[in-house]
Formats: sequence, C-alpha cells, structure tokens
Amino acid sequence: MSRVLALVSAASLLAAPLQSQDSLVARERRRADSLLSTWREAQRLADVADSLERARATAGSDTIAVGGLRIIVNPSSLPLREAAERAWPVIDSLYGSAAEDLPRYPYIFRAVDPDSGVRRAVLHVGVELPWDLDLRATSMVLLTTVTPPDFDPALADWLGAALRPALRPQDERAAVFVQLVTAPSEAVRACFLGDIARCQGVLQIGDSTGSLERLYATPAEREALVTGPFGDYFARGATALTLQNCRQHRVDACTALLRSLPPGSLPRPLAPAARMLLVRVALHAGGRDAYRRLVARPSATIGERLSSAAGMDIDSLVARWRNDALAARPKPLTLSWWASFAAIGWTAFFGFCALRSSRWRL
Amino acid sequence: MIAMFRAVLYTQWKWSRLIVVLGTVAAFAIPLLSLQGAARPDRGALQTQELLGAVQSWGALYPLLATALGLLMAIAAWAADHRGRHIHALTLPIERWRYVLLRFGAGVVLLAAPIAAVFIGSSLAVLTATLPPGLQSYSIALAVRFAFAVFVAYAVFFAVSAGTARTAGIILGLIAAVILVQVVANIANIDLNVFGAAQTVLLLGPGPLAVFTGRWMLIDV
Amino acid sequence: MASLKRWVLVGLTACSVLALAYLPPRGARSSGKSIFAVQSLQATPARRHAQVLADEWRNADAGVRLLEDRQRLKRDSLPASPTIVFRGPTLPPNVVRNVETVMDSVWRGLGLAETKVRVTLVIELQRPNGSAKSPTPLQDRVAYLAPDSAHRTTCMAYLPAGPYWTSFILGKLEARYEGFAVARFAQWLQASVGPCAFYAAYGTPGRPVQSWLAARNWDVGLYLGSNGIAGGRFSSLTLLGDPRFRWFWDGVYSFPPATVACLAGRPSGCRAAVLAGTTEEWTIPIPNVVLVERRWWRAQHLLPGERYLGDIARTVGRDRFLSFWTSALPVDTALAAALKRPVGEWTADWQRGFVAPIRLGPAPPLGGVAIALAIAVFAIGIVTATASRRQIR
Amino acid sequence: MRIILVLLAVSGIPRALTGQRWERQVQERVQRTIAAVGTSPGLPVVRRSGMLNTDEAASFQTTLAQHTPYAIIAVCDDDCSRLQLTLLTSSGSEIAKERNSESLPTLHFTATTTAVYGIRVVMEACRWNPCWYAIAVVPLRKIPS
Repeated sequence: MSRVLALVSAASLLAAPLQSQDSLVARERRRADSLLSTWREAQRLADVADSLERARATAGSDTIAVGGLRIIVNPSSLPLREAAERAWPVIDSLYGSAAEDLPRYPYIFRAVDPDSGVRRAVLHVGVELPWDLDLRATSMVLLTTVTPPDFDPALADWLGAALRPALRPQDERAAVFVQLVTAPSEAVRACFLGDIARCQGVLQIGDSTGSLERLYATPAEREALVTGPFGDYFARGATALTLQNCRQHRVDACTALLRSLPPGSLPRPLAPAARMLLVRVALHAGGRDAYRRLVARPSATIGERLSSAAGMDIDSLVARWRNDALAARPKPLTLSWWASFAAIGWTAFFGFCALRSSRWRL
Repeated sequence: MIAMFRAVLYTQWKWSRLIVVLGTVAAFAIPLLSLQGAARPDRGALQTQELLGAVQSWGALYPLLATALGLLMAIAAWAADHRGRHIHALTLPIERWRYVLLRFGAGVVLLAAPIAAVFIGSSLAVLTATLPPGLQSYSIALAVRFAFAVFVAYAVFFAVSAGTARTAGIILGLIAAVILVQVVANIANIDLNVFGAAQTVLLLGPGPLAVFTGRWMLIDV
Repeated sequence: MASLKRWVLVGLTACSVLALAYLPPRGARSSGKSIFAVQSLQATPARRHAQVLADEWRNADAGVRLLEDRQRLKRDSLPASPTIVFRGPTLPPNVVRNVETVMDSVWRGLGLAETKVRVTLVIELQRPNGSAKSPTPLQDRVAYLAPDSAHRTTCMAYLPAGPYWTSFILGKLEARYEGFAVARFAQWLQASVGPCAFYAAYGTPGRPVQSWLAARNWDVGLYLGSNGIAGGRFSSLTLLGDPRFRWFWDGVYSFPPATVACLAGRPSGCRAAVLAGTTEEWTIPIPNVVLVERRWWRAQHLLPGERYLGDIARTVGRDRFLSFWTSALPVDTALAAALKRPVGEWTADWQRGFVAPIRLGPAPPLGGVAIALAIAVFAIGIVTATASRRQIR
Repeated sequence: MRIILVLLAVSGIPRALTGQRWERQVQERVQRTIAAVGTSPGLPVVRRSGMLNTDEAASFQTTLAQHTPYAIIAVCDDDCSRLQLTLLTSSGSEIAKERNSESLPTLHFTATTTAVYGIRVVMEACRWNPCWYAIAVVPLRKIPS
C-alpha cells in the first residue's frame, strides 16, 4: 500500500511542471486561435461595412461623366462639369489611350458647407470639398487627385510622387534647370555639362548598386552631406566619434556613415521634379500608347520601361530630357512697368511730405 | 513736496491718460483671452497640452505690452518739456534731480493701473476656469514679473527720452551700426554672429533683458 | 478731477464688457470646432474594431511563440551567456557565431556572467506581411516573457530585427564592413535585452516591485547599461530637442504633470513620477508577457526613465539594490531605504544630471531681474545727474 | 520499491549533474548532510529539490514507515538565509515545524503507523530570487530497545 502511494506521489511530482507548461502553451494557443477567428469574422464584417459605406456615400449622388472622368458627388453648386471639361484634355494628353481606363477610378466627392462649425457625418469614403470652390480651384482638385491608371509601387518609389498632369509645365522644367545648376553633386554638374551616363546615374534609372559612389562621388560632397542634413542624426550614439572623424575630413569615416544609412534613405541629389520631367518627356515622345507601355511591365527596370514608353533608347531619351531642361532656363530678373511707376510715385509722395514740414516755415 | 508731486502726477496723467486706460484694458484682456476654453470639464491630456500651448502663445503679449507701456509713458513724460525746451522745468523752484524723480515717480504710479489689471484679470480668469488636474495658476508671479518688466522698460526709455534728440540719435545710430555690421558679415560670409552674442548676453540666462524673454505662463504644472 | 473720474469709468466699463464677453458661463464654452473646413477620411467602426482585434492577436501570438520557443530550448549553450534563437531563414553557422560573439561581449559589458535567471534572445528576421488568413505578426515591438511559475529560470526576449538589422545579420548591408556598424549592433542587442537583463542580474523581483513595474510596463527598467540606450549619452530626453524651440515644450507637456514637475527639479513631482503604479495591486498574469510600446519614449513617467533602475543599481551597489528588489515592503519605503534618501530628492538630483531644470510658470531668472533693476536704477541716476547740468542756450 | 528508486533517480541525480551552479550547490549540501546523519540500510532516502522566490512555498507527500525514526532535513543555496520546514498529516494539520535554523532546518520524527505525511518548505528569505532548496527524508537506524 505504502509503496503504491509513494509511487503515485513521486510520479505526480515529476510530471507536474511539464504538464503545467503544456497546458499553459495550449491555453495561450487556444486564446490566440480564437482571437484569430474573431479577427477573420471582424475583417469580413469590415469589408461588408466598407462596401455599404461606399454604396451609402454614392447613393442619391449625381454621376458626372466627361470623357473618361467619372465624378460621383452629392447635388451642390460646385462647377464640377465645367471643371471636368477643362481637366479632361490635360489628363487625356498625359495618360493617352490609358485614360480610357479612368472610369475604373471614379472620383467620389462630398460637397460640404465651408463653415467648419457645421456638424457633419463622419467621412468614410471619398473626399470632402467646400461647395464654394470656384471653377479654377475645382479643376485643380480634379487634376491633382486623378488616379493614375495601373500605377505600380516600383514606379511610384522611383518617381517619389504620383504621376499626374503638371499644373505649370514651364515652372517644372525651370525648377529642373535650377537643380542641374545648383545641386551639390559633381555627378549632377557633369550631367549639366552633357555627360549623359552621369545623368542616368543621378536619375537612378540603371542598377542601384554603388549608388553612393554614383550620386556623391567626391569626398567634399560626402562630408557636406554627413555634416549638413545628417549632422544631428549622426551626432548621437555610436556614430558620434565617426562623425568627428568625418568633420576632420576623413573620407572613410564620411563614407562609412553614409553607408550605414538604412537602404533607400540616401538623399537623391535631384528632386522628384527631375524624374517627373523625364517621364513626361518619355510619354510625349511615345505617343498615345506610351503610358500603357510604361506601366505594362512593373518587373522591368525603370530604364527599360522608360525607353519602351518613349520608343527610343534610354541615352537619347535622357539627352532629350536634358535639352528640355536646359531650354527652360528661368528668365533673368526684370522690372515690370508698374513697379517703376510705383517707385516714382512713392518718391514723389515722400518728397511732398518733406516739403510740407514745419521746419521750412519761418 | 507732496503738492508738487500731485501737480506733476496730474499733468502727466493728462498727457498719458489714453495710454494708461488702453494699457489697463489690454492688460486685463490678455489673461482672459489666454484661458479661453479652459472651463470645459472634459479635458483630457491632449486638451491640457492645447491649453498650455494657448497660454504660452498668448504669454508673448505680456512683455510686448510692458515694453510698449514703458516706451509710451516715458515719451509722454518728457514730450512737453522737450517741446518747451525745458524752460518751464528749469524755472520751477525745485532741484532738477528732484524734478526728474517726481516725473519718474508719477509715471510709476500711473503704470500701477495696468499692473493691477494683469493681476485682477489673471485671477478672474483662473478662478472661473476649470484647470485640468496637475496644473496650477501663477497669477501673482505673473503680475510681479509684469511689474518688473514695465518698471525696467519705463526706466530705460525714460532715460533715453530724457536726453536730447542727439542722445537718442546716437543710441539709434549704434543699434543701426550693429545691424549693418551683422548684415554685411552675413553677405561677406564672415563667421560673425553679433545678434547671437547679443542674444546670449542680453536675453538668455541672467541677462539684463531676461525679464522680458522666456515663457509667461499664467497656467503651468 | 471730473475728467479723471470719467476716464476711470471708461476703463472700468471696458474691462467689465471684456469680462462679460470672455468669462464663463458665456465666454469659456469652447465649441470644439475644427479649424479645417473639410475632414479627412476615417475608417469605419467595423474596420477599426478589426484593427483592434488584429493588435490583440499580434500580442497573443507573440506570447505563444515565446512560450513555444521556451519549450523547445536546448540547455547546451554556455551557462554564462544568453541563448540566441533565430526565427526566419536558416543562417550559416558563422553568422550565428558572429552574433553570439557580439552578444557575449554585450553580456560581459553589462557585468553579467552565470545568472540564476537565464536569458534567451529570439531574434526574428524580417517576416512576410499578413494575408487574408491572418494579420501581419508583431514586427515592430520588442516583447519579453518574464520568468513565471511555469518556468522560473528563463527570461525570453523577442527582438524583431526589421529590414535594417535583418540585412546586417544576413550580411547584405553595405555597412557590414564598417566597425561602428558592429558597435551599433551591439548597442541594439544591449538595449533590446531590456527587463530580461534585470531578471538576469538581480533575479525575480519581490511582489511589490514586480507589481509596480508591471503597472508601468517596465518604463523604468528598459535598459541596464551605463551608456545611453543608443550609445553615447543618448536617451529619451535627447528626443525632446532644444528648449528654445516651441516643439520642445509641446513634447514636455505631452507627459503627465508629475513628469513635467520632475523635469523642473521638484522633488514632489519626481516622487509622484517614480511611484506611479504603486497605488493599485497589479496582478501578474501567467504567462507574464511584457510588450514594450512602439514609441516607448513617449510613454514614460520619468525622463530618461529607461535607465532609472540601472542608475540606482550602479549608485547604491548590488547588495542594497537587491534588498530593494526583493523587498516585501512597499516600493517607496524599500527604495528610500536602498537610496538612504527620500525618493523624490534623489530622483530630482538624478534628473538634474541629465538636464538643467526647466523653468515652469512665469518666474524670471533672479539674476536677470537683479541686473535689470540695477540697470534701471543706474539709468535714472544718470538722468538725474545730467538734468542738474541742463542749460538753456 | 525498485520503481520508486528509478523515479527518484530520474528526478534527482541527473539534473544535479546538468543544472546551474546553485542547483549543484544544494545537491552537494544535501548529499553531505545525509552522509552526516547516516541512513538506515534498506529504506530509501526521499529527496526533492526545486527553486522558490521569497515567501513562496512548496510541499509534497511521502510515506513514513511506522517505528522508523526519520530526519527530515532541508538545505538551500548561498542566497537563501531562512528556510521553514513543516511536517504535516495527510489531512494537512501541522505535526512539527522548524523555522529557527536559518538555512538548515531539520525535523526528527518517528511515525507510530505507516502513513502518508506532507512536507512543506517555505522560502522565508532569498536575496537573489529564485533560491534553490533541497529536502531529504532520511530514515535513521532504529535504536535497539
């Protein structure tokens, strides 16, 4: 009898911790599984709720169709039709034949009272617009919120912005010219002076390896980059010492710091406007199907996509981009006629005030 | 002497009553405005942050008001004497230094009204507001600081304005010269930061103008 | 005199009108209007509910994974250093060895050798995103499985490596050639051991301390090292920036009043900030999973709270810290006994070691006031002196 | 009886060989104490070991044979300064308690009848949690009457 009891007690003692661990894991696993199934159910419900919201948002709304544009909006005094008639040719000229796909991406607007104090239903779908926008502002909204058809993330990452119609094409070109002249990068300067290969490097349309060497070739540029925009970032923690070395013109230290940046965070010497202009040039050269060709193969490199869109080899495309940018040199400062008149007027006014001064009267 | 002071006080009141009354109303208004919305009982942490942000923003007006009051009162104190080329003042049967002190004293007495208005306004605003837990009001400290700022501004501008036009011209010229030097240094890319040095010496830490700078928080932790 | 009364009356009337206009009940009702004319897009309540559930699942899933890893643990590693387990792609042996070598040096750097509570680091190399079947697993928060009644001598730390450290560990980062990248990796490991470092160094805390730390999610025990959590002097305070700028104060006021008061060097505020979480008896769950906030530096009661307990341990020495750590007395009594000073005073001094006390309220610097008054008096003196020499020409 | 011995061997000795420093420490101490008190041939020494945080308790049951004097001893590691040892009946009422011997409490007991008894150990003071402990129920040689 006593042996059996001892056996039972010893066995139970040995088994206890293992059992408790197993049961704990099993219990937690069950909890996680039940949470997961609840989440799946909630997800399904959320999908239904979203679709209902979409239906609710578009119910009782007018649908305005101009060309490929579809605008769903509640009845209001917004001049959306006229705005769409203005915007459509610009959008159509950018996306070409792909603009026919735009009905797949309708605008959903909710015209609202511009008085911010008025209580409104929470917005779950679409965009709110104050109903007092004028025709120009409304057309701007359409141009700046149009969804580029089949615009893939790879292209978006490289471009740094969505591809939409340019509001001021001449200004965009002029901005690129200024960048080519002023960007603190030898590679950009070489591009400006006509080195097309360097242009491709700074536009990052080739392979992405050794980007640091291609974008910031000289030690001075790297030091300026590290001590300038990244000065604060590197001044703390383990990089502080290396930063000091970099400040003392140690090239290896500056390079090391820049290499330690997370992938993709190395600043590009040319702003998105430059790449945007390159795409516009390609689309302009490639005709109405250019955009379709541009978005046809998201897996291809940017260079291949651009040259297939433009229907020409990448070198000539980049050369054309450079010529466009150089042709858009900003106008030198000119004095407008009214400014000179204003200057003379003010001079006369203050002169008159001076003559009226009591000090002249005896 | 009392009668003399009363006479100076009265004349100075006549010259500067508009400044005093407007300054008093402004001094009363700023604390009320800075605590707008503080009476809502449903303030969470974020609202507390908003409230303190608003108090901090409105706080910038106190030193401005103090400076403006000091400047205008100082100008008003001497304007008449300058106009009369000090003949009246010099003919009075009183030592000139006493006369200066009477003028200064009269200005200080008149400036007591806006200082009191800051105290009353801030006390009223605080009493009628529901402050989030953890925050407290600093009405007295605010009024005392305002008094210091007004006194210092008045004294400095009183001294400048008591001088001749030539003195004022020299002071303004010096300031203009410093600005010019800084601008030229910036253009020529010379590593010279006169403004920074002046800021460090005058405004930061225990600088002579530190009483005007910093945060004038009526409500704080 | 009549004119004086009239002007005084005008002033009083203006003030009364202002008071009527702006004081409650009329003035202070804020309408809560948005300053923007249009509102931005919001998720539907159903979608938000799904997101909350996804978050709960992430936390539960992280706990389960830690428990499963703990069961699978092999005890063949050296007793004097933490075990390292990698999740994700299989790594070549030399990579694992490199990481273990760095971890050993980190462990020695923390002054740790063989410990009663062993630490296991589960380094999660970057995982794929979620699908329709499950949400994205926890990837951006560090989680700890504290020793509990089921397993008393293991503390598990779950470290999602993220894209940067994953590429570093896999040797795909250009910076792998750079010495300091290794140093930063060591810092990352040291900072990531978190509460497990305290369990290893000082064992399981007594119930009051455990409950206190659980109530505040270990915000004062996230870092045992003596440097800043990101090396050098870097701490959560550094993120506040420069007091001359407006955003510094926005940052300061985003913390609880006690924390702000402590930043101003007030012992009462420091005491309240330290003892936050001691009022209620916090039940320790089983399993005891500690999930560190994504932005932990925004959820602190002390700045830089992450090193508070580490600094106390270094200051008072191991024996006194252990007496506090395992004490059955209330936290304030035990801590004051270990510090041999009132908690508020010691903490205020500790706080001053990192940042000069911020100035709250409108009080100006005394020195400034004194100098300003001296200048004012001096100016008046000059005027009185020059006035005596005034002449009419 | 052989089966019990096997189980006890599994529970105790191999873990002592592979465990941490503190676990080895208590195993060695209990071994030395058993040797010091001396055991009765033929009857097994029941041993338990484990770890406890301050103020935690652990208990187990074992069978004590009638008319056999037993020494029930408990040891703990260097970080433990006070251990409480209690002998209980199977129904849980206390028979004997030892709390004054700091880290080496010992109970002497001779059962009138063979029965299951409970043994409880309480970790009263451990400066570095958890503290390891080990208990041995040692049958002593019967004193000839």
